[in-house]
Amino acid sequence: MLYREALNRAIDEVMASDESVVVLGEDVGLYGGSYRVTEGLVAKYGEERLIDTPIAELSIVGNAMGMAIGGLRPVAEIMTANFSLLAFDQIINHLAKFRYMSAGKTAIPVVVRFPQGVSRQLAAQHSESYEQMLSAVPGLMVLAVNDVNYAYHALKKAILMDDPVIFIEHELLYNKEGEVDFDADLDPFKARIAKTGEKITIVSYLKMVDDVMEALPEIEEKLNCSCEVIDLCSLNPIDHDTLAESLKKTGRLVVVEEDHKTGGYGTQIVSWAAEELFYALDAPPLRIAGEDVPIPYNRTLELASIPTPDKIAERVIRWGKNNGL
Amino acid sequence: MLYREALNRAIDEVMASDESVVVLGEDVGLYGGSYRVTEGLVAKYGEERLIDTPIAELSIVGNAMGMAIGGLRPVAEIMTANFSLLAFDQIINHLAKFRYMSAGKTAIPVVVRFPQGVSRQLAAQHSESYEQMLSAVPGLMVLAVNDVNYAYHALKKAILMDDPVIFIEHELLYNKEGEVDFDADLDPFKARIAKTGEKITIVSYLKMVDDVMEALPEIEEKLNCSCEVIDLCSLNPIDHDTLAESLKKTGRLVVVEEDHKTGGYGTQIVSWAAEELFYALDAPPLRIAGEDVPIPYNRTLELASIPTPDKIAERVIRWGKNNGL
Amino acid sequence: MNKLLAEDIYYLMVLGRAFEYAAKEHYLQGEISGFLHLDIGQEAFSVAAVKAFAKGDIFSTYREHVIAIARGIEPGAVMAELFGKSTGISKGKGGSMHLTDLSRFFYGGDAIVGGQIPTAVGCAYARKYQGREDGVMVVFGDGATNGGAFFESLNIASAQKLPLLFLCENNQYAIGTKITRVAPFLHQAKKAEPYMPVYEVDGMDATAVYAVVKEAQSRIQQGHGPIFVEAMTCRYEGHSISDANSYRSAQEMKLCKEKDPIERMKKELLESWMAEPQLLASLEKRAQETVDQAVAFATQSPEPKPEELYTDIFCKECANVVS
Amino acid sequence: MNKLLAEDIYYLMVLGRAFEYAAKEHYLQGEISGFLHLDIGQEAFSVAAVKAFAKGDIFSTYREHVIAIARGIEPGAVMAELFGKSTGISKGKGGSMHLTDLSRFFYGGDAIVGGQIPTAVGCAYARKYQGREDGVMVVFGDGATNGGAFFESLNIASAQKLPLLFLCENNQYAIGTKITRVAPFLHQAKKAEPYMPVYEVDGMDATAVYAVVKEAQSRIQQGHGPIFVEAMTCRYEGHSISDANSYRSAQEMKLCKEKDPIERMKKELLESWMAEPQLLASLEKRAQETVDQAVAFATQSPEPKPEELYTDIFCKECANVVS
Ligand SMILES: Cc1ncc(C[n+]2csc(CCOP(=O)(O)OP(=O)(O)O)c2C)c(N)n1
Ligand SMILES: Cc1ncc(C[n+]2csc(CCOP(=O)(O)OP(=O)(O)O)c2C)c(N)n1
Ligand SMILES: [Mg+2]
Ligand SMILES: [Mg+2]
Repeated sequence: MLYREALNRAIDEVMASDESVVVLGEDVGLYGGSYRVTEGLVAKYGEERLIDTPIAELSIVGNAMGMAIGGLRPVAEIMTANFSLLAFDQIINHLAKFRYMSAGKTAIPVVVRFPQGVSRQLAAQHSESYEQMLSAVPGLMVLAVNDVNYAYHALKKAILMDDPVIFIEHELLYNKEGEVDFDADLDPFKARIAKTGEKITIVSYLKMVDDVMEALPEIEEKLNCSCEVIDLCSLNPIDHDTLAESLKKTGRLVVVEEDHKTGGYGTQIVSWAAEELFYALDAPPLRIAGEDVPIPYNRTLELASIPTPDKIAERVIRWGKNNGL
Repeated sequence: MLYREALNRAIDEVMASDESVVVLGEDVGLYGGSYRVTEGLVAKYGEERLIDTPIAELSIVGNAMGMAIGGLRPVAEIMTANFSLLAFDQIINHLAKFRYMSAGKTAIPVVVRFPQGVSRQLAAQHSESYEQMLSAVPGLMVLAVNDVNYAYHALKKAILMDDPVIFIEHELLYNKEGEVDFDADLDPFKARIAKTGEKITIVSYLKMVDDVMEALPEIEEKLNCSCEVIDLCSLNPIDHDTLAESLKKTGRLVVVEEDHKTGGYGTQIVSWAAEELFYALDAPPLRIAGEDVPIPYNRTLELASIPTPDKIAERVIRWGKNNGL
Repeated sequence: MNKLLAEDIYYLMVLGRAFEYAAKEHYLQGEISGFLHLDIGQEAFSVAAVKAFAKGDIFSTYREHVIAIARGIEPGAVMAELFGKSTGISKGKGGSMHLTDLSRFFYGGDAIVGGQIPTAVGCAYARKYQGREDGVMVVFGDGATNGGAFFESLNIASAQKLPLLFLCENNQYAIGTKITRVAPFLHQAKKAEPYMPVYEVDGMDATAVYAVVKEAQSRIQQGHGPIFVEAMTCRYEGHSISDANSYRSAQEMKLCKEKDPIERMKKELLESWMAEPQLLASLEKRAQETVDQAVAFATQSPEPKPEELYTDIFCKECANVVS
Repeated sequence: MNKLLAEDIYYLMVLGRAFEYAAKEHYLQGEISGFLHLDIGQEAFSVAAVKAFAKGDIFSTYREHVIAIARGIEPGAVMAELFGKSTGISKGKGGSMHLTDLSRFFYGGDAIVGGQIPTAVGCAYARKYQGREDGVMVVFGDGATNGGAFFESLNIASAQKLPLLFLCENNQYAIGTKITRVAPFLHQAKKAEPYMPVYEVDGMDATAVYAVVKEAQSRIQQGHGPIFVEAMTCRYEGHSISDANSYRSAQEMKLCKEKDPIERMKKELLESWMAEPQLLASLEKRAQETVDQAVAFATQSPEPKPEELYTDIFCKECANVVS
């Protein structure tokens, strides 16, 4: 099953079992979603539950919050991460704070989904990543799932949760193949150990996990050691227990992300490790991240602006060799 | 001179010497600015140059960018940081990227100013800090100045620069007293050493620098050592040279910020130090930051949600004692 | 409107004004802090609109003490919120701008100008979906009618034929900026004309406000879509307590106060409804007593416990999932 | 309009269409990537409006290849940009949606729907301040008229009486969503009526578009404030090259193409302007040659150098300050 089909299936099942679930966003209904995540659902559930909205992202999120207050369970789709900036007021000033400001009087069961990241030459206004910003907002949970099976389960649980969840996808993951174990009971807030290993803990999330896995054989061969790869899944809250356990074992931390190096999400992981596990670290942590530039259109420049399996391998190997591996 | 008077003076001087400088924002003209930063300017320069805008933050920033493209040098005021979220699309998708996307064809001499942070019981939608988000955007420079003298010089240079600058203020700094040396030639992108010292490098910015300075006598006494206090001034780019020099001397890093602990701006500093100066660090870095909660209205809870001089002293002393001081 | 209702509205207006003056007094004494946006002068609008919109959901701006009280929230619980006490309607966490009471279908103020409007649109969608067509009323000031959130909402509510009453309180000022300096005309209802039926009403006249809102709600209930009502009002005080109100001339303030809504309602009660002066006097007395009790309640109430800092962020179910 | 101009417009329309078909072809061959929004069917609108707005600044959406060419940017520089080459008008960094040429007062497309409108408002402010009242034209689609940025701009431009021409290209669709499903009416000019004079025009008729935009600009130059022009158009292709256009019926597409703007202009030239058929044929030939040359230029141009990644973020002066 493809990643986008897993998401589709998750939404479909929840809609079938709970009439209060509605989906809203641009082209989510008749058109089936610009990345086909909601394909076929309007035929089953009608236009009242698959709500095609105008191009008004502030309203998409604001309306979703109002629907939730009114007793519905909305799943809002923003077509691309960059457009979510238009809704940041509703996400941060409203979604994240309404419950607290009303002293817990209302649940806000809203999911806001969007794809982000560098796809293929979509240029600066269609290629960014906002997990750094959104994971720093108290009152929001942020999921960003790499694995197809986890994607299915995490989205389903996110929709059924009573609090606001930002569910970040990546444009290049939609056609990823994977198997879904429908009977599994996965906790979306636990990190996934994509591979166990002994000497280096490589932390990543979303699409970059696949790039790390692609780089891994070369890394393990050249450094002659085994690496543990952790797929965070939940960016807020972070499953620090799983990270700590791994780091205590390996003593070495690499964080790989597509976001810009300056201020990117990985700073959180490295900073936490430096504060909490300083004495467990045998080497300086390594962050591999995107360059500090708006994303250029030209393909060569675009690829130069983000980590790739080659660059990941090269950087980790160099760092490993400089640090006693 | 008060901090806000220093800002006023900076704007005034630039307006006097350059007709292309205009100020726009809510109540900046006839009313004189809600924190009185633009007081008196409309009488000197008229309503055409002190433009009272409607409550439309997206437009305030978008219009400023268009003015800049049209040859003006706008200074846009957003009344409070939280409202800047409404303009994040224009700030991040437009201001920060326009020059790059047009391959350097145009300068974007725009300053966006706003106060942020916890003032006094303004509650969750009027108390937040967004330097973490904005400092992570390539194409923007972010200044956040604690010192009155620096505030004057930094704002003046920011307005005269040809690139977009986010100029972050703090509501509790406006009435801070300080002397301005009008003839000084200060580089707004260099960190200010607020106090020299030998054993601990305390990095902070904006209002928290004052809280650190207030906590300092107790810290130095109880730990029986001297601390170096660095006021960052520029949050992007960061003056890493000054930081590195200090850390190589002290081997100990504390970062104090008012923003939330999870994902706050300080992660950048700690993460950078862990990556680049790992072997220079003699102790795990310490981050002192706000709690991970929306800011509550009640004064006791509000104060409990952010660092205070007492808490800073207590935490640094505890950490120092646990780490061989 | 009937006599009993007119008396009730009068009582609530007097109560609202006494409440605001008490809030001002206790702010100046340092027991209340933060922003304090008083509704003095606008009581006809706040009380009559809420009374007319008896059933249905209400979303408001931050200038909502009187609206909250008119909706039925205990004045003590409102005052305690302003004092930041644990007995406040939002346990002292929300403050003056965030008075929410789900049991009364009142979702409080919003400190982001216009921010509550898209929320109200979404709630109206839910109500339509659920077949509950009492609908939703959203209250906002003239200043909010220049922002994207407002405009997007007009368009969506109209396209979707939502049961939503847009209620604009036009006091001509957003803090110190007169509406006609930043919008091309005085009456903001004009902005809604392409989308829905609009009504203009004198917001200093409680009876008129009541009638228009009542009529608007009944139209909404018929399912034809949203309605826009604009009420011209006048606030007597500065924007918030820290605003010296220096941008309005003495002459302007005098004209403004000549239309006092409480005096007007009193006259109407005495002349049209033949109310007994003693009855009105007793209502006024009761209002003052209620406010005094509210202040006493707020004063005596405890502060929130320190552990409250970390509660109410996520709901219980999620707490389980997360931990 | 005169005969020479009519010929020029015809030439540019034919050139525009040939350009778009070439872009499509080279996209399918993998030489162009990313989004590609073709303007086929809308050439009358894009060309005539730009020609009519001869002086003044132009801001556009992402569907702007033909607009850029009509403004005078070399087709080769546009094609090279689509190819991501260093000779592209934005050095290959901006791509199809960001074609900027300051020397021609053209500030390119914007990939954020409606995002260019507040920028245009600001530029119009600058022009008024500078006393340069040729004004500014901002082009956007029907889909943009539902977003906050658009509405705020109507209000501000009107309140400030800015020399700004709002030019709405209403092709009835935002990707796959028909405008009447998300707005309460078909003609979006209605949204501007409270704020400014509005004009409706058949966007498939170059002569009509030219006349209306010309008239609108002359009104703007008089300093009375903004004007809104809505042109009904029809795009022949999907929203972008990856859109299968399956939401429009064969019947709808047939009706749409019956109004072909190039055929219409040709007929007009032949019948009203008595143009020689050979002349038109030679223009058509020249257009195709120009496009072929543009493709050749793009193909032969070099890629940007790797170090280009880090240039053009900040301007030189600042680079000095920073480093
Ligand atoms: C988005 C946003 N921008 C600015 C502010 C600051 N602010 C608070 S109230 C206000 C004026 C609002 O005026 P209006 O909507 O007319 O309501 P009134 O106060 O007159 O009742 C402003 C500008 C805000 N709270 N939110
Ligand atoms: C703010 C924003 N939201 C969504 C999108 C995705 N998107 C790109 S084009 C488009 C449709 C725009 O339609 P319209 O304005 O009518 O222009 P047209 O394509 O018909 O010329 C959408 C939804 C975007 N680019 N920006
Ligand atoms: Mg007002
Ligand atoms: Mg369209």
